[in-house]
Amino acid sequence: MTVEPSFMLYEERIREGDTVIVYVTYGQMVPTVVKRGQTLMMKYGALRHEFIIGKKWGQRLSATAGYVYILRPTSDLWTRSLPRRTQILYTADCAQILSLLDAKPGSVICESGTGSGSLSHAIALTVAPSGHLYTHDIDETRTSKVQEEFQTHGLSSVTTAVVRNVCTSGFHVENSADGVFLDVPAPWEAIPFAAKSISRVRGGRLVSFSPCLEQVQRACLAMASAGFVSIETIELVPEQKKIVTQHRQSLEEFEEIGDAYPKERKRNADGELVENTERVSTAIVYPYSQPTHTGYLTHATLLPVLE
Amino acid sequence: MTVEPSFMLYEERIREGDTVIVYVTYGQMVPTVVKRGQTLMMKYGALRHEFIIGKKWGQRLSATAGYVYILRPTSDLWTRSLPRRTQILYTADCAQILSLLDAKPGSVICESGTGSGSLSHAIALTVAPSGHLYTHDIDETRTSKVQEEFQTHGLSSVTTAVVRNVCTSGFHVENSADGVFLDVPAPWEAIPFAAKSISRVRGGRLVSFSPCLEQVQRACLAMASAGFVSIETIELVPEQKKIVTQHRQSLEEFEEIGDAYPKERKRNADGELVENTERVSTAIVYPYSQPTHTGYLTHATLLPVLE
Amino acid sequence: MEAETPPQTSSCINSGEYLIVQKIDGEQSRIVRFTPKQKILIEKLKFTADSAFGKPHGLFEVSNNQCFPMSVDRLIEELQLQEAPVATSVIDTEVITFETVEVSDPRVVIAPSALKLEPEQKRQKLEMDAVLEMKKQGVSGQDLVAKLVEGSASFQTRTVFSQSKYIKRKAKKHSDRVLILRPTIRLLAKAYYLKDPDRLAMLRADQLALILQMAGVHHGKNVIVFEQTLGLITSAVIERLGGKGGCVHIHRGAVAQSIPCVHSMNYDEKTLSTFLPVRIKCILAEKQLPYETNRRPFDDEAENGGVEHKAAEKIEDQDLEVLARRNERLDKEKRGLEMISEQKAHSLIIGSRTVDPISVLELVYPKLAPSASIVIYSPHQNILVSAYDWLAKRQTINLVLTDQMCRVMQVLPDRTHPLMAQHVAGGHVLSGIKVVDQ
Amino acid sequence: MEAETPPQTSSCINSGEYLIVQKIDGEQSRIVRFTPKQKILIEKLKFTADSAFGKPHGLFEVSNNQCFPMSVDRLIEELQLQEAPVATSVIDTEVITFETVEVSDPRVVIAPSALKLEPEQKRQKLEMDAVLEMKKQGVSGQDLVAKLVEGSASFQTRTVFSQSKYIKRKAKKHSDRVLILRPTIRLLAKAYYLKDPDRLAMLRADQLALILQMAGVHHGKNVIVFEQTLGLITSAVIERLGGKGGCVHIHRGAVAQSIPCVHSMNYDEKTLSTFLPVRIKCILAEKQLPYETNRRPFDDEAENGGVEHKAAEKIEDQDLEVLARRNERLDKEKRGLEMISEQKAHSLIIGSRTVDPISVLELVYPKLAPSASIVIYSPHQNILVSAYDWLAKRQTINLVLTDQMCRVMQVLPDRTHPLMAQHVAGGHVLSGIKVVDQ
Repeated sequence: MTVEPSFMLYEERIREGDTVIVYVTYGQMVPTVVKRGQTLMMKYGALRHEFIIGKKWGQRLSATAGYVYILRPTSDLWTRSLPRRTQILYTADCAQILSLLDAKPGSVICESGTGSGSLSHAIALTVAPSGHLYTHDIDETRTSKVQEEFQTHGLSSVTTAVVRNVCTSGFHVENSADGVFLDVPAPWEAIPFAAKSISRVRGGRLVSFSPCLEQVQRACLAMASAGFVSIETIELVPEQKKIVTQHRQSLEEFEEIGDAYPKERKRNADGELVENTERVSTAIVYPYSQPTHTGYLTHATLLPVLE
Repeated sequence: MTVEPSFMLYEERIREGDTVIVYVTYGQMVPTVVKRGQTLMMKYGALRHEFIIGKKWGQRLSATAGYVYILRPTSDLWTRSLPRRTQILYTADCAQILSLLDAKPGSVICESGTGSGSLSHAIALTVAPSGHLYTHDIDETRTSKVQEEFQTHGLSSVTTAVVRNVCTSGFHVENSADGVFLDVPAPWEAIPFAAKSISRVRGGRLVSFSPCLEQVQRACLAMASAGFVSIETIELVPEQKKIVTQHRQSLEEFEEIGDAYPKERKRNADGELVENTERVSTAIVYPYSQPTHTGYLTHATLLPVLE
Repeated sequence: MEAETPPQTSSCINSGEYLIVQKIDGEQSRIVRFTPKQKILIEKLKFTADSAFGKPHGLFEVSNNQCFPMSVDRLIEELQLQEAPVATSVIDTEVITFETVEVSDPRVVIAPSALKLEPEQKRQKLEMDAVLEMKKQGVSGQDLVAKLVEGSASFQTRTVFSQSKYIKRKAKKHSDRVLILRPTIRLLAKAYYLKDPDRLAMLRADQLALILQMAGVHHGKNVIVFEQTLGLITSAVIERLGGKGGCVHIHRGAVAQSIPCVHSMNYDEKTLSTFLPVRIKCILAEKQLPYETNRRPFDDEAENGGVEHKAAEKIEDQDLEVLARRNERLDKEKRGLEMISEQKAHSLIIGSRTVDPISVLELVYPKLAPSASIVIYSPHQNILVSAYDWLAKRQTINLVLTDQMCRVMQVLPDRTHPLMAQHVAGGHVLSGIKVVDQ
Repeated sequence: MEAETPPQTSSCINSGEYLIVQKIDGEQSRIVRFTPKQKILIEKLKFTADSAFGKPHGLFEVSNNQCFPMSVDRLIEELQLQEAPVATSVIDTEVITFETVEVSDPRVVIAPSALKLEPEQKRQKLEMDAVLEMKKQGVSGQDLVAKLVEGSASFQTRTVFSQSKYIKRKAKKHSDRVLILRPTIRLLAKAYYLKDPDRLAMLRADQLALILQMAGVHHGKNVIVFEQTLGLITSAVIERLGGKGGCVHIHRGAVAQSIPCVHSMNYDEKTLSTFLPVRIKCILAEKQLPYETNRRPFDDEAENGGVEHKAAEKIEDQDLEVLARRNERLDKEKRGLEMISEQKAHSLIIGSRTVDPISVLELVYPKLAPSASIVIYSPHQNILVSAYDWLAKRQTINLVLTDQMCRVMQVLPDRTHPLMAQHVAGGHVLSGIKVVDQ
């Protein structure tokens, strides 16, 4: 029996049909489905797919103009490397949303919109194999694209992508979800439908993502009216740092050699080569410019209904 | 000629009438005016004022139950130790407000409300000796209290405290300020008056402090209508840290002695005293709970008027 | 594909279950094991566990030491009644004055002159005896508030706006509504963080979420965990594995202890089958060691624990059941050690408080499968800078150090702003991916 | 009391003045010395300095390489016209889509498949030649926008909301309005930070403000400064002293160099009288040293400076004027050294980039007056942790390490949120107070 490729199979070696993440540098990753006869063209050279098949996951390979690493896809790597079709939810928000939804294997989750499918993948991987993701979008190109990706990534059996405006027509399932995630411009319109889609006997969680505060204000009111409790809005602001080695010059050294171009040795006044000063490893905020806001996350609980 | 005590005289030794900051611990400071015959009663004991006079600023003194330090008042120490009468602007915001007002010696600044006088002191000290602070409050007890303090602190000549509702009656001076600071519940009502109080020929700066975003939204609209340009809203969130020494246990050590009560030496399984593990100095967020929001600072420029 | 696990249909409270208890609008969150005859205490509210048995998880009203299921609709009606006047756009100075009271800034010394009682506090003080008396008589919180509001001398003179504030404040203080919920990792994380951040290495719920995502923990993965966070990271990993894969839990002593977060999740056997405790000793020896049957395990942690539950194990060598449990433990440990020695682990998570992560990396990193994710949490940035250097020397790729701010917003009509004060202690997360050359 | 300094009544632009030039809604801020015949360039806009001379500081419109004073009222009318449709509460999906374009997240790889041109960019590309042509013909920015909007094929089909967005975006790109302002410390700090944060040790304007306040810099104070921040800290201290007190500026080499922020503030002589440069050599020797007249001062910094202005000093020994200047310098240095040796300094500020603050503390700390404030800035927390330990051993009190987040909010009807991306690099501030035992 041949097994279909899947993000959820953890074989040691790469097989044809697997999706791999070709890692060039921190900022440069390309996701590719391995197929005999094809060649990956990158900025740093070409790589024949034949050469990838049978190699270990995580192995370094030579392209024509430098090394690359072939990584096993994870939720985070997929988010960072996926083709951007629209606004995207990054790992920090995805992680938080999964937690706020109390998502775990077996959970039934409704999502709207599908967007780039970044969060959809994160949810599908988390609820598999016994749960299910229903993802909704008004744009058919997005749902069909993510459906295709789920197929390639072995996640079809735990996902359903639906073209549907949840703000007017509600969700694909009613009285069955453990969690609902909303990333729509007018969440307050979808919130009554979200309440309907949640399992009455188990209750469930609602998470809404909105960039603007005015959206949050209306969403909070709508949640309270729809019977949600423990309503809370949070904002995450991640900060990325890198490690650099830093001088610990004495004042004498500074007087002698200055602070410019610290990587080179300098000649002092007598023309002698002067040693570099002591250095320590230290963390600095990098890059200097970073995302400082993505959106507010408003979350709430719908309690089980008393019969 | 006797010289009146003043925050702006920098004598080496403490004289009668000087305001001193009695520093007990980081969280414990008491401002006191030194007066013969009086005794300061503190949690940590009593201290006779006679004992303070003639001592050097910054000197350690023995109270009946421990040491204290007698510090020269600064804007920051005054803010941290002043009697709290109302909501208070802390050092981080005060510092930022001075900067956003482009305050310097010679500046004419209008402030409303006076509140605790925390910012009033910071402004007065910055614009002295050639500038002036006009501080306005609707509550007469506040203006008279700050006036009294200014007298004691040698800042009377650069300050005027006015009982006045700037939202209905405008500021004490017109066409003369270099900067206006607003900390009032409805800043939008005061903004047209703020524009009037600013010098037409020099132009000037406006800074408004508001805890809630709805106030900010209305203030921004009011500023634009009143002719201000370069309108921007910022938020500062300071984070305080302290330095602790931290373990660098190896896994072996952890297995042997555990992680509990790291200050003590522990006996190992054979009953021998085990040395403490290596420690490094490191910064942690402390206290664990901290202010995470004071208010938004909206600032803008009024350009000089073309004649 | 595996067979589907049955959906959790039972939302009834059973005896012996660990549960989360919160007051509506309360500050605390308690994790309590509900056993017969037990008294449940939460922010001065008291009721017997028995009164909750057989009822669905959710909202309860407490009265006369009993809790009674309550409809959410009623709660919402009441809240809307209280909130209604607030929804107008009146702004008065009280907003600011009130907020000042809420901010507790530890940097501020309240000088003696400021220590006089606020007029309202004075009034409240006089009323206190009456309140206590009414409570004794079993008057419900709702009625209590009504009575207080009625009796407040100054109430008639307040604005509509401050009236609603007043009612709300009172409602909060005297509320007798509690939520009794099935524990989730998120609720556990929050409860322990607020209770004792030190014991949890200051790990915040939002950072725990990030750790799980960066480590790529999903059904079927093999994950090695070394943590000093009361079992929180381990428990979260176990939940996400959903009964397949493995969570190697490296622990001190003979038995995994001080892991209340694993116990209080009420996991079923299948879910717990992925929990593979491995002794540090075995990791150090690179092989499984026998139990030294004459020695009891270290238990000083249990003493110092200060946690509400501890590992139920007591070793009595005569007991057959105990022997069976030990054999099961040895089997699981064997599985865990094989996962390491055969390089089958897809993720390594270190959440350390006193142990240098490098000490763990030295033993475990070489044994990780290539392409494995490494995630290290520490409250100390310095410690992670060293770990970063260590990993960078071994060509670990995708290395990044992140920190994140998490703020709660107050969203109320005309009073929207981030909370004025909040627990902010936390740590840093270092992550990377192992690769191989050949 | 001192005599009052005359208020700055002249708000006319003079030849030789340093000025800040910004486009309305522009990104950059340039510091330029306006000299005759000079061409001023800002974000693709160009005009001659001469056309600004004699005009009041403020708002200008640029046309045909000349700038003309413009009334703010006109600008505001135009802005209100643009904003009007936005002030309704229409929300559509374009809000979100548009913001995605604005976020430039360096962590995102745009995979080849996503690198196709957006439809609108395509349209713009076609129009670009026409725009350039119109610009050459001297069509003003305002007219240009009108023409573009008129000609945009898709404009009629847009919603009111996105129409206003469109106009605004266009207005931003083709705006020919500039602000020509007298430099302030705040504007300088922002301009240099955005231009080259590395050279400024990543010192943000909000952190500079905090440093000044923690150091208690006011009229008449004596302050010792060692900094590697292009003279920014020194200049801010000089301004706050207002002509009385002293700012000892410890510098490398024979003359204080690489301090553009001091030069570009156009300080008068009285204000500059408190600027007391002291050579590191003299600090090390603990006495004033003569100038070695045969050697030129180190000047590699001037080479590497990359700043727009440099100290105008050129040493020619024959020149009498130069000799006079040197004597003045020696006098000021003497005053500075006395301030140190006689323990008269009330504050010490260190803003270091490569120099270990401890190296400065060792020389200067013992010489500070008791009750003096110590404030140390560094982009590296590690460095400050060591300095903290050093100071704590010397019984420095009131020690605290702070860090602060500073975020800009976008405040627009129905679109209020913090900016999506922003420069966040910065540092940490350590402060304390020196005390004495005896």
